[in-house]
Amino acid sequence: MQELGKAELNATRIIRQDDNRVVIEKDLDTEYMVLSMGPQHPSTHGVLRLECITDGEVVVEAEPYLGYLHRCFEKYCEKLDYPSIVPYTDRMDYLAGMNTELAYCLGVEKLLDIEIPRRVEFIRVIVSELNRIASHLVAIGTYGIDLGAFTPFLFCFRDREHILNLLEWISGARMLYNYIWIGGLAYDVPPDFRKRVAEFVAYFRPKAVELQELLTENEIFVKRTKGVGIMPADVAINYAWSGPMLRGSGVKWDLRRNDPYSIYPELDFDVPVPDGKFSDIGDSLSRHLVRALEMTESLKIIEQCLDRMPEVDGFNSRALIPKKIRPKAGEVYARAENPRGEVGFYIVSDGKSTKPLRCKARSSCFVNLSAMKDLSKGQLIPDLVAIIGSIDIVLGEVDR
Amino acid sequence: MSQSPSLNTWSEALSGFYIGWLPLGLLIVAAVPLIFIALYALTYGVYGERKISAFMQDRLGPMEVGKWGILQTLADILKLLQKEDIVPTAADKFLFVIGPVIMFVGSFMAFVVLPYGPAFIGADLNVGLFYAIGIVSFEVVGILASGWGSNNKWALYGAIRSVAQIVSYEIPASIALLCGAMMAGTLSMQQFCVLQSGPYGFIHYYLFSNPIAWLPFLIYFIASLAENNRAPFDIPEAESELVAGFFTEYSGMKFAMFFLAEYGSMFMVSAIISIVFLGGWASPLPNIGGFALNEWTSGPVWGAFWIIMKAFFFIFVQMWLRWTLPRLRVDQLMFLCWKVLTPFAFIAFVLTAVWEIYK
Amino acid sequence: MSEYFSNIKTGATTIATGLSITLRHFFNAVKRKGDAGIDDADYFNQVDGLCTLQYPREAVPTPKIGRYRLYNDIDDCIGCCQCERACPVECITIETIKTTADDLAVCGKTSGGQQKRMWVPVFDIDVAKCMTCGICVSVCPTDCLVHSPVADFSEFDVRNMVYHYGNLSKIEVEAKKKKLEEEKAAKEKAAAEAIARGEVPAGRPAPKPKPAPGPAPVGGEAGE
Amino acid sequence: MDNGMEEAGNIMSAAVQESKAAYDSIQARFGSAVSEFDANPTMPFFEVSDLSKWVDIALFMRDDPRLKFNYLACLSGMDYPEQNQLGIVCNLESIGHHPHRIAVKVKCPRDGGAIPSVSCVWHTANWHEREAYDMYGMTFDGHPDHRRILCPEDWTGFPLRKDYQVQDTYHGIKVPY
Repeated sequence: MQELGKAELNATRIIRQDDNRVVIEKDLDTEYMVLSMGPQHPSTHGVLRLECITDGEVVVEAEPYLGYLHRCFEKYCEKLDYPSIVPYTDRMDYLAGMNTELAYCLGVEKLLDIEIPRRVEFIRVIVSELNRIASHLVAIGTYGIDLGAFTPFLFCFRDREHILNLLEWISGARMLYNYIWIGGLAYDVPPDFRKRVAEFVAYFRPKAVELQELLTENEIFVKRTKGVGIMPADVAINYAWSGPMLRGSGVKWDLRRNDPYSIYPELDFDVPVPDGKFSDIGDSLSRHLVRALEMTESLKIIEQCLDRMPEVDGFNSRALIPKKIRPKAGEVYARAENPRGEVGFYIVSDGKSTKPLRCKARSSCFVNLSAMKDLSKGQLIPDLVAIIGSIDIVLGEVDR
Repeated sequence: MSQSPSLNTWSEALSGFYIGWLPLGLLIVAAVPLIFIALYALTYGVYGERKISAFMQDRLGPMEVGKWGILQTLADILKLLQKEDIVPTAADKFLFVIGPVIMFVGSFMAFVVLPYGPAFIGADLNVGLFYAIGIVSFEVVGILASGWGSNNKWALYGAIRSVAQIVSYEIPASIALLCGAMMAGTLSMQQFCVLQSGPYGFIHYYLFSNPIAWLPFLIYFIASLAENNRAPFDIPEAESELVAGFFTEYSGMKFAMFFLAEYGSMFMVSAIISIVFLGGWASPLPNIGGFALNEWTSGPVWGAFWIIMKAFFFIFVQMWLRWTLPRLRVDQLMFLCWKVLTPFAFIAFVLTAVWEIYK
Repeated sequence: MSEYFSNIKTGATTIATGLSITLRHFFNAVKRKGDAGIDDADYFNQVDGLCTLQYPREAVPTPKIGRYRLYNDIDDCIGCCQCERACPVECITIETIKTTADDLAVCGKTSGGQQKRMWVPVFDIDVAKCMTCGICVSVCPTDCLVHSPVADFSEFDVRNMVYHYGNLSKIEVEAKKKKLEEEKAAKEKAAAEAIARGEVPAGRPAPKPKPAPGPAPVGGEAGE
Repeated sequence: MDNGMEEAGNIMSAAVQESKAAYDSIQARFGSAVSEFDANPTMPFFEVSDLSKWVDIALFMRDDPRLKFNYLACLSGMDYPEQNQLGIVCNLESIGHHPHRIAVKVKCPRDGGAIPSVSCVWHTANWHEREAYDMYGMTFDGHPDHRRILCPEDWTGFPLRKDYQVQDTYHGIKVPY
């Protein structure tokens, strides 16, 4: 038997059989299908569009298209005073406004070179850790939805509601806080705040366990996520992954530890990294697991802060805020550990104006998502959904 | 068998009822399941599912239309009726229209052989169980027609998945039901119930009287979830992956027909499982000494009550599972079918055969 | 093979755990959480049950600090326009007319005792544009601009979302403008005369009003 | 940009000294291809003066055992209207090897300027460079996927340039708000 030729177009093979007969074999005519997933799709978490080239249910290649929510945050920044940018940073990552605000304020404070009162630092850490829990709750809940489990999502939102209430109580807004200001805070916390947060911690501990039992330990959930979308540690670093994504690949890297800011060096908490027993290192389950464990670590941080937070009589959280914020010429790259990874602000001041010359936001989701093309090669569509869910993108931050 | 003389008396009497040339009785016999399906899908199916899911998720569920929102489904139906009935330009119009009809008819036709009590059955076929299995898988044609006819990529995916899934799960499901048929020695649905009724109530049910019956019972229950596209096997309509699967392009009443068909076949499989393994309309209460509980709670009306309650219980379990579990992936679904359920179904088959010979 | 069976076993047990959790919640559905606000001491002591509140009839109270609808107490407003300049989204529009010297008494004082030097005929807040950042509130020298905790103020027409706080009628505005013109003309005349007499160098003879951190009196369009 | 930085350089903090050490080894290798080290306390950086060497420098920085800058934290586009230049600023650090971090600036002419792409060195640079191109309009030679990323494909102009004029209509939609 000898193959004489092959026409690529419709997969036809011309074969000379052993008895000299020429047979034309025509394979089943297949071709790739282009599947546009998003921008309106239930599991792209917003307006992400993935153009998938699929072979049956197997994704040959998925190309992400961004920008559907782009509003050019950086252009706004060039037209706004330093303090007026803070509410815009809230709107970047609207699930973790406090953390993004903190990163931005750290940057400007570094440029201004000013001291922050200790009480302010403690409050900042408490609110950003509360926000981290709230953000992880959304991540875990929506991940459940992506994989078809609806109930954990609502349990997550029920508990997140308490955090939002707490944050509304201190900042006046539920999601877009504008609470952390350059050099201080918008308001001091209410007198009962300490007690109420302690109550929340006590309330949330058993709920987190229940959530793990319902979702993370579920065999179907484990089967769906284990070994899906494995990212080796070195590639993850090369892609500049950060936060739970990088830690899911087994790299113990947390800016709160490795580039400490605020009062994190004084606090005692673990950086959870998967051990490879329950999950394969670097897979979607590891990333989910890191988020789940981080919630408990955040609770630990909050408890310590509540214990150590100094009470100051007649404390004015705005006392040290400069009247006119005009940093001297210079540039800074400041970052903080967001729930989604490293959020950084590259701020350039020309020293003359009260507006930054340049304020680039390095968004964690944007960078984490850039590995999507690599991660999605050869995956099934359900796995693709599992991978997007585990990246935990917020399109407001991706597109800025 | 005290009921056997009165078996099917009501439905037979009805089918002989003519007004002139008009077989009114036959129409009524056909209308009873239809009305039942509509009422049940409206009340327990949609409203019940919404409330049950809400309570499991610490929510209230529909509350606005009527007291406790009981008229919510009516409002939904009105809304669906008012919606524009869109047929996409690029769709294959014939298949697109015929798809939901086939699905609905398929799930409805199976109700023919359901005994709603000792005195009422649409048609007491001697191959009733066989007919039911066959007709339930008729839905595949409707799903394929609507998925292909929509000319939508998501719908196509849903249809392909669905066909693969339903055809595969036919095998363990049928074998599991075959175990039941072996225990009873009949395929007639009425006979199943008759054989499982007796003075000791639930003791006579195959699930409790036969030591192996739990295995085919469990296998059939799992397989029936998959055949109905219910979670955790709802991959054909996996809303987070395939938007809405095979009915992505449907709106208005065509969409509602998919819903009715789904709830119809949910009831169907729940009824089948309760007939084959749990005695159908036979009362579960035993006679205890002078308290002839079993006899007091038997009879045509009680029979209807029992079978509907048993089916509703299984529907509740289906909903309960749906609002607890994540969804399986396609390959895991197939793994479960071919490598877990099918071998165990064969084991159950052999064990049942051995038990039936040597008991 | 043992892995095969242990898989089935873990699958069954974890599914059973999940089912027991949802069933527990199902039976817990007879209880309902109350609607205590976060500043209520019992907030976390409420029963653990259904947590839905049926919004228009029941609602979690908004804390007093809540930053929602902007409200301006025009009686206290000195027309300094700091909020207008601070607003990142430009949702505040202010027009002011300088008060003439003889009108100062009529213009009145703020509740803090500060002399108002501006008529504020137009003080419009487009709350549909407002992003409730609170920057305008923080710069207001007389604390007359506040965010009220009213969260629900939806309208059928977007134009109704523009809130007018100006307190002068059209006729009054005309009158005030005219008066200012006259005073200005008189002053200019006086100044010209003074220059002619060679007394004072030209410039702004009137002292600037000095509300707290020196906001410049804007509202020039009206006067100049 | 660096007035007042001289005296800060005299009392360099530990972090800046680490960056300086890293810079020294780069400078020893590439000599005049890199500019002087700017030891400001907030973000110590050096500039790549020979554009053609940029990929080599990047590879060296990533792979040299003394440097191991394996983590490109941020790559920002930048407009320098006074110098009539566009540029990028890369913030680099080393995960798991060294505690040092450094920033690198690469500049190109404002009109039709091109910078060699480092997306082959750090994968993450791929999207960052696309963003920089989208916002500033410098091209990246050797970029595997040189397209706009955030703005639509047919958008005119580069929004973050200081002289950017927004277009009036886009597909019949009025643009300026």
